[in-house]
Order: sequence, then structure tokens, then C-alpha cells
Amino acid sequence: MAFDPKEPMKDRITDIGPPHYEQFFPPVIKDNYGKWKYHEILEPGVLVHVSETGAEVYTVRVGGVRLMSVDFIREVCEIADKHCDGYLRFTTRNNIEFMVDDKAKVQPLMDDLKSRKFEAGSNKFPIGGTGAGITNIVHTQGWIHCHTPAIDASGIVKAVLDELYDDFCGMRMPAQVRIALACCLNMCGAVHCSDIAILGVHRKPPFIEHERVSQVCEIPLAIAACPTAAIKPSKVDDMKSVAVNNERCMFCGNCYTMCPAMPMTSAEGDGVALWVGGKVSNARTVPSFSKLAVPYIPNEPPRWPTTVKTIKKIVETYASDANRYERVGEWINRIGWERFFEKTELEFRHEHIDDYRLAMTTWRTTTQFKW
Amino acid sequence: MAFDPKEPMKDRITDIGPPHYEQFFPPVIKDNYGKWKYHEILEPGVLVHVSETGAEVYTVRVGGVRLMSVDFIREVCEIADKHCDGYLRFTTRNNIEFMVDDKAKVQPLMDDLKSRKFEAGSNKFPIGGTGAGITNIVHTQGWIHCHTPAIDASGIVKAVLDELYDDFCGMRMPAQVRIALACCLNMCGAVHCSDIAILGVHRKPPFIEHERVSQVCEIPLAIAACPTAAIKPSKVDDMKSVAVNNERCMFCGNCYTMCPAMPMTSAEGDGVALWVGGKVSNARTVPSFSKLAVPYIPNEPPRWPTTVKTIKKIVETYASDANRYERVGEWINRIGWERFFEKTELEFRHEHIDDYRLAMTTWRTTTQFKW
Amino acid sequence: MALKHKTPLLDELEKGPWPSFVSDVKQIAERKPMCEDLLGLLEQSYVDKEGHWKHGGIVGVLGYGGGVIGRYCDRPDLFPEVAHFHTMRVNQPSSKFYTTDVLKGLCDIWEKRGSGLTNMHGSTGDIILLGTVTDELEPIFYELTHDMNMDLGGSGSNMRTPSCCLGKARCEWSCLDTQAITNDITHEFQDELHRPAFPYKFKFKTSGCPNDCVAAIARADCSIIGTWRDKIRIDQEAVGAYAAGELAPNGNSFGTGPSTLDVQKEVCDLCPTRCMEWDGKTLKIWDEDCTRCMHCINVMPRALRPGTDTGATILCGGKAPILEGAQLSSVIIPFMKMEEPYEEFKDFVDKMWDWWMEEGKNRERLGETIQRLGLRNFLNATEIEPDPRMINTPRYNPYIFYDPADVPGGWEIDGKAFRKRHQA
Amino acid sequence: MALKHKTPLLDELEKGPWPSFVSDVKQIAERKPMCEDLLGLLEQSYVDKEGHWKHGGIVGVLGYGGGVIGRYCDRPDLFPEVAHFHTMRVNQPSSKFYTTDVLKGLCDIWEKRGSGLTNMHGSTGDIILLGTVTDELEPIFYELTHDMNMDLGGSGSNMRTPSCCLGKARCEWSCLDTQAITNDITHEFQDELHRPAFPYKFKFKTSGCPNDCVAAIARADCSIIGTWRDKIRIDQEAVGAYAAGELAPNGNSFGTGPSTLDVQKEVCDLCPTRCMEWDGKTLKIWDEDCTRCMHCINVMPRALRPGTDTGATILCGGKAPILEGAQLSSVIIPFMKMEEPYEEFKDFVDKMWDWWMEEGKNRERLGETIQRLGLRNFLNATEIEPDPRMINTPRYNPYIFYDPADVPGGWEIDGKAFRKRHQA
Ligand code: SRM
Ligand code: SRM
Ligand code: SRM
Ligand code: SRM
Ligand code: SF4
Ligand code: SF4
Ligand code: SF4
Ligand code: SF4
Ligand code: SF4
Ligand code: SF4
Ligand code: SF4
Ligand code: SF4
Repeated sequence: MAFDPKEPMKDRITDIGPPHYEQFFPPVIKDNYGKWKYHEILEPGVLVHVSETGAEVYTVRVGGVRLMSVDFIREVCEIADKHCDGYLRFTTRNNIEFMVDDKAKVQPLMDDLKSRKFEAGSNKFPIGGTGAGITNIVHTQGWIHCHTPAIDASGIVKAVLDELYDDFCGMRMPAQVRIALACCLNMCGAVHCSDIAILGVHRKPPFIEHERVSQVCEIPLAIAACPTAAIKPSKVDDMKSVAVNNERCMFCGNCYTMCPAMPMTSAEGDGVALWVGGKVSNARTVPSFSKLAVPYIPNEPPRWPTTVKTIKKIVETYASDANRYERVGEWINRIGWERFFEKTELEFRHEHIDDYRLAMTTWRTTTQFKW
Repeated sequence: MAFDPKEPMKDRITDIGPPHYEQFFPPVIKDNYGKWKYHEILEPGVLVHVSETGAEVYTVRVGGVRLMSVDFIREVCEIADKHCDGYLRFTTRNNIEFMVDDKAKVQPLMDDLKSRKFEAGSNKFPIGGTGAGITNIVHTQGWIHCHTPAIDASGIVKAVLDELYDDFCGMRMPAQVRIALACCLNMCGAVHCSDIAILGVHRKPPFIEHERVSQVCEIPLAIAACPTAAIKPSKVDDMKSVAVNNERCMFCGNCYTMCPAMPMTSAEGDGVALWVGGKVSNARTVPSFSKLAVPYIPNEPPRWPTTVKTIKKIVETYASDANRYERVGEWINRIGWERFFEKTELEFRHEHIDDYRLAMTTWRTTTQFKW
Repeated sequence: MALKHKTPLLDELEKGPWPSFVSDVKQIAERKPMCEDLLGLLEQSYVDKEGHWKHGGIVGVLGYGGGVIGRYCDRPDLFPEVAHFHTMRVNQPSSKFYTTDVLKGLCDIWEKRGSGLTNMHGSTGDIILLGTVTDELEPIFYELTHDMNMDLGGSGSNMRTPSCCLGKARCEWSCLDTQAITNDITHEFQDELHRPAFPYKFKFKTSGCPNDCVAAIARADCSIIGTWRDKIRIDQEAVGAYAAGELAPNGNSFGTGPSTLDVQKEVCDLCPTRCMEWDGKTLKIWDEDCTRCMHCINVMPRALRPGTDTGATILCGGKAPILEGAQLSSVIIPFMKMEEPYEEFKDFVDKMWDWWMEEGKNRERLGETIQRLGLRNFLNATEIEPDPRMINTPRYNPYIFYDPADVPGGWEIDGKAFRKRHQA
Repeated sequence: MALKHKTPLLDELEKGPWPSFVSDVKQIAERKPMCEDLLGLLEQSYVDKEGHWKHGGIVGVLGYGGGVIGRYCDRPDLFPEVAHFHTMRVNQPSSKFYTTDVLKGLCDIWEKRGSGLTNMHGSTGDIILLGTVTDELEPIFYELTHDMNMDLGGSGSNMRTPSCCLGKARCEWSCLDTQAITNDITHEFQDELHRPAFPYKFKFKTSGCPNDCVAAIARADCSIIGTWRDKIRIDQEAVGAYAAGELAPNGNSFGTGPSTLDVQKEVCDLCPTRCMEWDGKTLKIWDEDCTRCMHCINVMPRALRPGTDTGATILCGGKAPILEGAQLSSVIIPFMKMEEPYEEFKDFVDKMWDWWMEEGKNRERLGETIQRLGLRNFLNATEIEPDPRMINTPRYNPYIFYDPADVPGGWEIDGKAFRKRHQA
């Protein structure tokens, strides 16, 4: 039976939810569910988990380009069929995991993965993303699909990961490093809690298309959308519209989300802000937000060299200065922000000083600091 | 020449400021100004400071009852004249310091001090208040002079220090313990940053004397005074007045400060709240605010037994559980608030959970806690 | 084959070792005009340094309020094939294990009816089918439900697609059946997922232990994180083996292979509560002081394991910055056993949602409603007793809303009697 | 002699070892009717559990806007002698050293013209003369200025009486001439002290070192705290003597007398930056990492001393809760040499006050104005460059007010051109 556009409700199935996960478990996973005893990373990207039953599962993790075609997925399937009895999984950071139940199957799988390249030369399946390395960059849509981005996503991620490639495939960092990208302040992803975060920012207030406002927006919702109450109702040439107090605008874009007649994208205004020191895990120190490192870097397509260089500088400074087990934020907390800016040679500017609602809690209320 | 009420401006001297401090320095202080090399506490309340010149100054510190009569001051002077060449000083916590420049003069001074008692039996000059002890309680006016107190000051302080007397005269605490009292939320004193703070609280909203409001208050100032915007202008029987939204009132008393026609004192509503863990010094850990320990204890004149008992319990728990050098707040940070409430047997209640402006920053945003 | 649009800027992204999405899209663009125009449009964005998508339009499948993100490009004159380019969110199976069968099936549908491009996966966890036209939405939905046994995920002011870490499936530390919980609530709350009736979006995420590999605490309105109440299990011999350099520290995270672990420095001194003692032979853990941060277990996976009296800590309010600033989830229920059919948990969810739907303003996430009305209010509504584990510190401001029920006479002061005692 | 009012409740406060203010007041009450009625009034408060003073009235001396707190009791019918009971604040000499002469002089004036009761001292630092009648205010002021060379302190919306720790007078750690600074600003700003022209009160407090014995950081709108820029001075031999138990740790604060100090545990491990190393023989301090917290110096006063390149850290905004919640002072100027005549400091004060008087709302403390308008605004006004030492952490919210001057085209977007590139 096929869909019949004339009777869309015929045979309709709804609310069935996702298929049950268990049917997708490879046998070794199903059999050892809840019985795993320990794990070890054999080499970057390759894990073994050992069960109480003595069973082992070997995982080969490869960097996933989240934006992938069906051709690419089919190639992934081909590999899984060939080596993994037709099973695979994706991680919470969009890497792909191929699992086998026998050590002997690991090398052939890896060889196969390594052999596959795009015509233009890039690797299809870089192996890595484990342990004290830099795993995949979590990211969002950018110019590929969304309506509010201040930056692209996939392009910047590609450029940054090209630069950090060896650290995706290696584990020389003091601890795991999580990088994330969000293309606007909505932050679709955990960029607010990442070791290093790449954020798209606008720097111009919305301009108002007065002729359209009352047609395409609910004015009260647009007004309520503004965190700083910068938007007021107004009349322009007898049209109901809104007015923005630019002085109070901090370019969050939330008004545009509610009102398409308030666009704020612009080549000169938009660009990248970099954030550092966030973390999610509860290991050692508590989860914490990413803090502003660089307020603004212009958009530099196609390869965003300044952004890439700055991230590289932060990573290398961290790598050479942090103690083992110290996440980026833990490292900074130990050395102090004054040292962070010094060592990374980043400029400390007005933008770094919080002036939003909880600002007071970020000020230094002690004489303790370093020269 | 004496003051002539008919010519108040005659010979008027103004804006001369305080007398120069140096004239009040005892010779040994003047001579060794800026040359002190080290100090030591010889016994509780007795300090020696040694100068690079070899000179020494011995200080005997006695508990100061801040509310003192001229008779008492004259007795202090008598002692200073007898032992200290007519010099003395007061500390920043209202203790009195007698200084001598020779060790031989210490014992006679101490003997003299110890010998002096009020007829009813209390000591006039308890020696102590140094090192890891409990020094004088900084406090405010209470029912002796102010118009907004929710509690008395001097009486509670007397009752608490009677209980803690041995610790004023001793140094068995893990670190210094600073107790302060303020009789209302204005907090005239550093009670917001004390190891233990005794705070007078109201629990009923102001009642409004509509006939008086417009006579004795500037209504806009009263309205602006309210941190939670609970006050609105209103009209009652044609009189300009105000209305209070009791639901939003958190009893701060700031409206009463601005408007005498909004009293909020009441025997049933008023009482004591206890706070713990504040600190001012930058030693080891940064300065921090006192946090709520007990939201409410009724006023129990003349000796506030529940307040006294609760403070004693906190002090003893701290004394037995903290590590050396740990201030109360440092101790609690180490053991965790869940343990603090357990060990002190204090109840954790809704009042402990912040719901003011920065509340979010006080919530536990981690899975790290103790059972 | 030469594509319709020249893409000199994008071509730069074919260089370098990391897999090139440009190479991938170019390949499929050879047979998919939609992808061809997408490349053209993206190149245009690279030239302009501005996105080229219009503000989202409302499209969807019948009976559902979410699951489809409408999208139209703002230069249909130049790139007509992506004039419509809607996204469909397909609810992933919990923890994202797949058979190749199911993936191939999806690919076939999407090859036929969509752009052939996907995101594996979206940030919330869905399979994202990226780019199709309005007319294809219903057929795709039909084929998904009929042929693939799959359903859409969430979008709009509803419950969003829950997600979880892989938990007990392949992790020795999981204190929860993360998939079971996720699957159960997803099915239990299908109506809430498909038919937006909330003030704003609502997300559940479940991690098996405090390492929180699904970033639940940062990204979920309700974060369910595994933990234990008893003692860390210690294998003293294995501790010794780590100290002796016979094992690789931290599951070989540093690629050192077996190498000496300085147990004092690398484990005990980094324990947040310093509740461990190591005398060179025996490791002692004062479990009553342990806050289950996982560090010691992470470093010595062959020696230490979480306890066996396991359950979840439930935290609420996590979210990104819009509107009032980002929040991490806060402890609401320090411990809850999580056993099928999760009645206790669902009771809590019901009370939580009732309150939020009653009190929440339009576009106000749960965490913001709690901020605005106070944690006390939320705890009352969910019938949970206050507990010091919910806070880092008790209040330090004296602005206490005392309950009038605790005060003799409540809020009343008898003004007349007062003025008898006190002249004005 | 029997007093006018029975005070059975207050009499309970004559018991116990701590000096009894009741005993003291009762004694003087025998000859001072004001004190007699004060005891009666206080007993009444103990019975009622309510204070008995009216809301303050405005009284003062000619030409001054502060220095006197008007006070009237609310039962003049019962306690006529305290119907008026005004307080005078007398500006204390810096750090409160006195000769008995000056104290006796004050006592004589106060015996004659006031209640004979005082507070030695008030929380801000003043000598508080507690309780007199309106008619005595001018004569007292005359005698204070003419006979005692003394002046009133502050009250109202003006500069309040500055105060300080005893500093170099009797403390080996002082990095500042605390008295000199305090005395200098008090005299320099007499007009600001006596004639309220500020939005609200303004307090200066000066501590010689980060131990902050005058609680400046918590109680002053401008906190001046001594510090140093060079190295902690170490006497290695003395460190050894502490370790060997030859000296009493922490200046004998624990009353232990000479006793072994575990330098590693009690000093190095408690150093907030762990910037010390002790090998049992030599103590090494990595001064570049030292945050000058004073701990090590406090514990080993005979071995360690602050450096010699001394000055002050200037912090602003400290205050009690009213209105927006308490604040601690925040670092504004990490380091300033404080040398007479303190020109640099006074320049800063001028700019600070200009800004605050311009921008501050009625009853808004400096810290609150900074909160409302942002630290950036305050730094601009005081011409101070931003410095990471001013913050604990850079912002973690993305709500950045970018300066339009840094943006090509400022705040403008050319809407027409935009719509050429992007169809609506
Ligand atoms: C596969 C995955 C779960 C899944 O369901 O997909 C996973 C799997 C493991 N994690 Fe994780 N983590 C995964 C995302 C995360 C995340 C979430 C994220 O990054 O968005 C976090 C929180 C990150 C943060 O704090 O910002 C995370 C924080 C940890 C930690 C805590 C490390 C720390 O010191 O903070 C550990 C423990 C460790 O590595 O020592 C851990 C440990 C592990 C272990 C060792 C667990 C085990 O015993 O198997 C797994 C292999 C680790 C490795 O790759 O080195 N995993 N892990 C995720 C892989 C993502 C990827 O492809 O790179
Ligand atoms: C006399 C006085 C200064 C004055 O100008 O009057 C003073 C004098 C000394 N203080 Fe202090 N402090 C004085 C109030 C303070 C205050 C302010 C307060 O309590 O309101 C503090 C901040 C309190 C806080 O943090 O909450 C204070 C925090 C310190 C510290 C830091 C201790 C810590 O670990 O936090 C030290 C260092 C120490 O004791 O090891 C210190 C050390 C000292 C030394 C040892 C300094 C020295 O070398 O002479 C002096 C004798 C200490 C003693 O009494 O044991 N003094 N000291 C004050 C006596 C008050 C009293 O009568 O009890
Ligand atoms: C597709 C996806 C990004 C991606 O590339 O993966 C996405 C895309 C959009 N998000 Fe998101 N969000 C996506 C996960 C997230 C996440 C991450 C998560 O769920 O774990 C967050 C942060 C966590 C959170 O919810 O707080 C997130 C926080 C937002 C917000 C800010 C919400 C807030 O309360 O702060 C918005 C703004 C809004 O709701 O109006 C937003 C709005 C949007 C909209 C609908 C744009 C808008 O203004 O209406 C985007 C549609 C893009 C498009 O054209 O396809 N999206 N969004 C993610 C959903 C895929 C999936 O279903 O798996
Ligand atoms: C006398 C004194 C208390 C004492 O017993 O020592 C005092 C007494 C009063 N204070 Fe205070 N304050 C006194 C030091 C303080 C301090 C401590 C300090 O200066 O170090 C503080 C906290 C620090 C600060 O300034 O933030 C303090 C914070 C307040 C406040 C709250 C200010 C705020 O911004 O939060 C008020 C309320 C107001 O200003 O309306 C206040 C108001 C008052 C008033 C004038 C009552 C009022 O509502 O108008 C009190 C008059 C009492 C009376 O009848 O004598 N008093 N007041 C202190 C002044 C003596 C002196 O000059 O030496
Ligand atoms: S971060 Fe912003 S621009 Fe990017 S996908 Fe999310 S909503 Fe769209
Ligand atoms: S961008 Fe944000 S701050 Fe600016 S007007 Fe719009 S909603 Fe307000
Ligand atoms: S704390 Fe309150 S009641 Fe006490 S003196 Fe200060 S203003 Fe008056
Ligand atoms: S007591 Fe405080 S909160 Fe209550 S009405 Fe008065 S000013 Fe407002
Ligand atoms: S959160 Fe814990 S249980 Fe889940 S995968 Fe990560 S380490 Fe394992
Ligand atoms: S889990 Fe964390 S808190 Fe518990 S013992 Fe291990 S390191 Fe310490
Ligand atoms: S603040 Fe420092 S300098 Fe001043 S008395 Fe205290 S310890 Fe000495
Ligand atoms: S002063 Fe404080 S920070 Fe500096 S070395 Fe000593 S203990 Fe460490």
C-alpha cells in the first residue's frame, strides 16, 4: 500500500514513536547488556569493552560529518555489513561507531576505513575522537538551513577540524576537549558548556520593515521577546509597528525569531565569538558555562583563518600548560583569567565584563589576583 | 569663651575634621611606626609586637561593652593613666586595648583589670578576644536607640557572650570566629559577612496609616523604596495613600525607613534569624556572605535562651568538626551544607532556598552532593 | 560532470584531511538538482557572508503540530530547486544503534522524496532529513510509519525528542537503563510530543552516570542522571596494579599504555571532597563524603566501580540562553529509583507539567518559570520537601518570604492596639 | 538608691560574666534621670517585645547636614526624660588611639550636656554620644570644636566618617599608612562629609593588608586595601624553626605555644594557588602565582613578610542589603601607589563621584549604580582600562553590547540593499 494524497487519513498510523532500540543492538551488546566490567582505549579511536561474561566488544569510532548524503550513509552501511554484521551506531557527538566482537576483526575494519577517501582527497572515515583528544565538533545548521545564523556551521567546522585533525586522531591533550559551534545565540547545542565554543553573533540591531510588521508579526510577542525591553510599540505612517531602542539592544535576535520583519543579518555586523572553559561532566569539578574569550572575529569564508588560528592558539596554550586531567576550564581556574589572557595573547576588553542580569556575581570581590 | 545661644555663628569653628591621630600614639607606637617585625599572642588577650629596633609593645585587650557610660570611660582612663601613661585604643570590634612598653608592666595591668567587677558580679574587663577565639560581637542599637529594630541588640549580645565567655577568654577554636548582630535588615555592621550573624527580622508587612501617609511621607519615595515593587499608590477615602501587595512583601522594612506611616514592628512577627559562614578577610578563601542557618527564633527577652542555645550548638559543632585554620564558612564548604544541617541538627526549610534576584546562582547545578 | 553553479569558495573546503561535506554534496548533486542548487545557494552565502533562507514557514503533517521545519530560500529566482527546503525530524531509536537495514530504508525514502541530504543527527537527537518540498511531507510520513515503523520527532512548543547516552548497552558505569527510560517516556508522552500544548519546548535527556555523556544537565529541561547510594566497589589488587604501572590509567585515555599511576596525586588529590586515603597499599574511600563525581572511577576503571544501589538524580531547568540567559539543570529530586513502569517519575512529570502549563508564560522554559516564581513554588506544586542537596548555598540575602501561616496573626497588625502602645 | 522604674527583666542581664551594660547604666542612672528613664523604656521594650522610639526626626547643628540622629521616644507620657534622645556622631581619630585627656574631656561635656551614655564606637567608626536634647546640640558642637578640637562625623546622603585598621602603628603587615590616608581624605572631603549632596551615603574604609581588619570590602563603597607587587620576604631559618617546633604557629593564635608546624599541610596545602614548595628545608614561593592572601604570612609571622613594593588595591561598591541586596566591593584599580598627597587617588574619587552624582538615583549606593549601568560605564567615566583582575570570570552570557564604533556602518543596515540580496 502506498500513500494516497486524496485520502491522507486512510490507514493513517500516528503516535507510534521510535522503534524499540533493542532490535538494533548487535548480539554482543544485547548479550552483555548491563554486564560490562571495564574498557580500554587500544589506540585513538579504538575501544575495547570487556564483559563479566568474558565477552569483548571492539569499537572503532570515526569522525562523522553530520551533514551527510544518502550515498555516504549507504557507504557506511556497506562497511557495517562487511565487517559488523550490519550494525552500527552514532554517538552523542555525531561520530560513527563500528563494533566488532572479535579482536581479529579490528584491523581489517580499520584498514578498510582508512582506505576510503573523497576524490578531492579528504578522508571519509578518520579514526579517533576518544580519550584525551579533540573529538568531533558538535554543530548546528548555519547557512545550510537556518534563518537566523550569523555564521556558517559546516564550513567553519571543516576548517577547524582540518587544523586540529591530528588531535582528533591523537590523545596528547591534558584531558578531553569538547568543541561546539552554534550559528546564533539560540545555541542549538551545548556550546554554552563547551571547552571551546564557536558562536555566531550579530552586532547590528534589527532594522524594521514597518510595512510588513503588522502583517507578519504579532507585535506583543515581538515586544515580549526582547530580554532588555528594547522594543516598544510604535506607529509609522499610520502603520502599527515597533521601535527599537538601539542603545538597549544586545543583538540576541530573539525579536527576529518572533517577527520576520525585523532582520538583523549583515555581512559587516556578523561574525564569530569564541568562548572557553565550559564543561558538562560532573567529574572532579561541577558543570560550568563557557566564558567569553574573543568577542568578535569577522566572517572569513571559505576557511575562516583567524578563527582557526585563534582556536589553535588556545588549544596549544592549553596543551602545553595544563596538568593532566585538567579540562580547559579547570586549567583556567587554576592559573586565573589574568594568566589565560596573557598566555593566549588575547586582548581583554570591555565586552568580557558581564553587564547582564547576574553581572555582579562575576566581579572580583577579593584582593586575590595575580600580577 | 562659651557658646552663646543668641549668636550661634559667633566664633564658629567648622569643618576641622578629627584631631590628628599621631598625637594619640603612645611613644613606643610613634617611635616604632612602620617598623614592627612580628607579633605573638602570649596568652589570650595579651599580644606582644616586636620592632626592628628591638622595642616591644605589650597589648592587653579587653572585651568592650560598646554601650558605655562616662563613668565607665573614666574608669578605663584611670587604668590607662595608672599603667599606660595615659594612652589606650579601641579596636575595630569595639574592644579596648591597653598598651605597655615593658613586659614587667603586663601582670600588674592584668591583675588590676581582672579585679574590677560590677557590683552585681559581672566582670568589667574580660581579657581575651585574640587569635582562634571568639572576640567581641559587633552590634548595633536595638531597642536602645533605633526606630526600626526587630530585636534588641545589647541584651542579646550580653546573653550570647555570657554563654561564650570562655571562648572570648580562650583560643580553642579552629580559627577566629566573628559574630555580629544587626537589629534589622539595614544591617548596620558586617553581619552580612560574619562567621555567625544574628539578625532582627520582621515577618509582617507594614500596616498603613492612611490618614498620616500624605502628611508624613513622600509617596513616590516610599514606592521606590520597595525592592519587590510591592507598593502602589492608592486612594483611601479620598486620601492619597499607598497599598501594599502583601504577597510580594518580604518584610525588609525599607518602606518604613522612607515612610513613618508604615510601621511593621510587632511582638508576634519580629524575632531573630541566624546566619553563618560569612567572612571578610582574604586569607586562603575569598570574602563571602553569611548564609541563612535559622530563619526564625522568637524574641525571648531578657536572655533569648533559644537564640543562645542555637548559637552555642553551632559553635560547638564547628569547634569539634572543623580543621585548624578553617573559618566557619570554610568548614561548611568542605563538609557541605547537607552535612551542616545534619550535624547542627537544624531544620532545612523553604526559607533557606533563595528566591530573590540572583537565586538561580545558588541552586545545585551538579549531581555532586552527599547522602 | 559539471554542476550548474560554480563554487570556487566551497571548493576550498574540499581540501584538508577532515571529511569534506562539500565533496559529499557535490557527488550527490550530480543526480539531485536540489543539492545542486543548495551548493549554489551556499556559495552565494559564502560570497555575501549572509544566510539565504527566509524566516521559517509553518508546514507539517496532518494531526501533528511539530516534526517539520518549514524552510524557503530567499533567492528562488536563482536557486529554484531549493525554493522549498523543509526539514523533517525523525525520532531516532534510543542511543542511536541501527541496523543497516533501517538506514538503507530511510535512504531510499529520502533519495526518492527528498534532497538526499541528512544530518546524522540533529542536536536534540533526531535523524534530520534535510530538505524536501511540501507535497512530499505526507507521503514521507506515510512511508516512515508504514514501512519503517518510525515516527516524527518534536518541534515547536511541545515535548522534544528525548535522548540518552548508550548506558548499559556498552558502558560499565551506567546506573540506569537509559534506553528503556528514554523509550518509555517517548512512547508514554506521544501526545505531548506531537501536539504542542506547552508554554515552550520541553526536553528530557538521560545519562547513565555523572559523566553525563549526553550533556543532559546543560541541554534538558529535565535531566535524569544515574547515580548510586551505596559504596564505590573497590578491587584493591587492581588499585595496586595501577600504582605499579601494570595497567593503563584512565582506560588509556592518554595513550600511555600501562604506566605508573600516582594514586595520591592523580586520584586522591583530585577528588573534590578529598575523601580517599592511599597508603601505598590500600585505597580507603570514605563513601559518606563521596559526591560521586566519577573521577576516581574514570581514572581506574579496572579497580573501581559505582555502587549497586543505583537510581537517578533528577535535575530541572537546563536550557540555552534565550530569553533570560542559559541555565544548567538544578537538583530537584536527589534520588529516585528508576524502575519500570516509572510510575513515581511520571507522577512527578505530571505535576511538573501541570504547574508549568498553569503558570508558565508564553515562550518561557521551565527553568525560567522556576526562576520567576521561585523554587519553593515549584517544590510545593510537585510536592517535594526542600532539601539542602537542591542548593549550593542557602540564601545570603535576608529577603525572606515568611509564610504567614507560621506567624501568629498572619499578616495582620492591629493598628489601633499598636498606636495604644506607641504614640505616633 | 532605688531607681524610678522597676526593671526585673533587665536585671536578669546583670548576671553572667560578660560586662553588664545594665549594671553600668543603672549606676549612672542614679544621678542621670535620662538614664533612669532609658532603663524604664528599655524594660518596657522587653515586656512588649517592641522598640519604643519614634521614626527619626531631623535635627542638627547649623550649617551641617549630618552628624546628628534625631530621636524621640513614643511614650513621653511614661518616660519624659527621654522624650528627646538625639545621638551625636563625633569623628574618631584614625584607628582610635586616644589619650585619656581627650576621653575625659569628652566625658565632661557629655556628663554635662547629654545622657552620659556613649557607644565606643559606632559601626561606622564614630564616637557615638547617645542621647541629648535639641537645645544642647549647638553648645556641644561649640565645645567639641573649641575645647576638644573635634568635629562631627557623617550621617545622611553624604560621605560618612572614614575609618581604618591600626596599620603600621602596631602591625607588621601593613602595606599602607592607613591612618594617614584616612585622616587625609577625611580632611580633604570635609564638605562632602558635612553637607549631603550625594544620591546616598558613601563610605571609605582602609585596611593595611588583605586580612582586612576593618572589614572594608564588606562595608565600604570604596575599599582601600594594602597589598604588594614584589615578593614575599622569606627568612628560611625561621621557616625551619617553625617546622622544628621552636616557634608558636600563627603568632600563637591557638595558644599552643611553640609546637611543630606541618609546613606542607598547614601552609602549602592551604595556599589558594598552591604556589609554595617545601622540601623540609627550604620554602620556595612562586610569587608570580601568589595572590597575596596572607595565609602563609599569618601562620609564620616570624618567617614571612609582605614585599616592600607596597600600595593599595582599590575596590568599590561594598554595602549592606538595602535596596538590591548586599554587595562586596569589586576590584576597580588593581594597584595604586598611595603616597601623600594622594593626588592619583583623589582624581579617581572625583571622577567616581561626578559620575555617581550624575547617574545615581535617589538612595542608590555606588555599587547599585554600577550594577544598573554596568561596570563598563563606570570604568569609562573613571578612565580606567578593563583588566581581567576586575572579574572572577568573563561573561558567560552572550548578551554583548558591542560598541557601534567598532562595527563598519555602526548600527545601520541598508534595508533596501538587504532586500535586493534577500527576498522577503
Ligand atoms: C560514546 C559516548 C556516549 C554515547 O552515548 O554516544 C561516550 C562514551 C564514553 N564516555 Fe563520554 N561519551 C560520549 C560523550 C560525552 C560527553 C558529551 C559531549 O561531549 O557532548 C561528555 C561530557 C563532556 C563535557 O564534560 O563537556 C562525556 C564525558 C565523559 C567523561 C568525563 C571526562 C571529564 O573528565 O570531564 C568520561 C570519563 C573519562 O573519559 O575519563 C567519559 C567516558 C566515556 C567512556 C569511557 C565510558 C565507557 O566506560 O565506555 C566512553 C568512551 C570514552 C571515549 O570516547 O574516550 N565521558 N562524554 C559519547 C561519545 C562522543 C563522541 O563521539 O566523542
Ligand atoms: C586590633 C584589630 C585591628 C584594629 O585596627 O582594631 C586586629 C588586629 C590583628 N589582626 Fe585582625 N584585627 C582586628 C579585626 C579584624 C577583622 C575585622 C572584624 O572582625 O570585624 C578581621 C576580618 C574578619 C573576617 O574575616 O571576618 C580580621 C582578620 C584578621 C586575620 C584573618 C584571619 C583569617 O584566617 O581569616 C588575621 C590573621 C590571623 O589572625 O592569622 C588577623 C590578624 C591580626 C593581627 C595578628 C595583626 C598583627 O600582626 O598585629 C592583630 C592581632 C590579632 C588578634 O587579635 O588575634 N586579623 N581582624 C582588630 C581587632 C578586633 C577585635 O577587637 O577583635
Ligand atoms: C536542527 C537543530 C540544530 C541542528 O542543526 O542540529 C535546531 C534548529 C533550530 N532551532 Fe534549536 N535546534 C536544535 C537543537 C537545539 C538544542 C540542543 C538540544 O536540543 O539538545 C538547543 C539548546 C538546548 C535548549 O533547548 O535550550 C536549541 C535551542 C534553540 C533555541 C533557544 C531555546 C532557549 O530556550 O534558549 C531556539 C529559539 C526558539 O526556540 O525560538 C531554537 C530554534 C531553532 C530553530 C527552530 C530556529 C528558530 O528560530 O525557530 C532552528 C531551525 C533550524 C532549521 O532551519 O532547521 N533552538 N536547539 C536542532 C534540532 C535537531 C533535532 O531535533 O535533533
Ligand atoms: C549608629 C549605627 C549603628 C550602631 O549602633 O553602630 C547606625 C544606625 C543607623 N543606621 Fe546604619 N548605622 C551605623 C552603621 C552602619 C553600617 C556599618 C558601617 O558603616 O560600617 C552599615 C552597613 C554598611 C553600609 O553602609 O552598607 C549601615 C547600614 C545602614 C542602612 C542600609 C544601607 C544600605 O545601603 O544597605 C540603613 C538604611 C538607610 O540608609 O536608610 C541604615 C540606617 C541607619 C539609621 C539611620 C536608621 C534609619 O533607618 O534611618 C540608624 C540610626 C540609629 C539610631 O537611632 O542611632 N544603616 N549602617 C552606625 C553608625 C555609627 C557610626 O557613625 O559610627
Ligand atoms: S544556532 Fe541559531 S542559526 Fe544555528 S540552527 Fe540554531 S537557531 Fe538556527
Ligand atoms: S536583538 Fe534582542 S536585544 Fe535587540 S531588539 Fe531584538 S530582542 Fe531586543
Ligand atoms: S540595624 Fe536597623 S534597627 Fe539596628 S541600628 Fe541599624 S537601622 Fe537601626
Ligand atoms: S517591607 Fe520591604 S518588601 Fe515589604 S512593602 Fe515594605 S519595602 Fe516592600
Ligand atoms: S554517561 Fe556514564 S553511563 Fe553513560 S556513557 Fe557516559 S560514562 Fe557511560
Ligand atoms: S567519585 Fe569523586 S568524590 Fe567520590 S571518591 Fe571518587 S573522586 Fe572522590
Ligand atoms: S588589616 Fe592587615 S595591616 Fe591592618 S591590622 Fe589587620 S593584619 Fe594588620
Ligand atoms: S600569601 Fe597566600 S597565595 Fe601567597 S604564597 Fe602565601 S598562602 Fe599562597
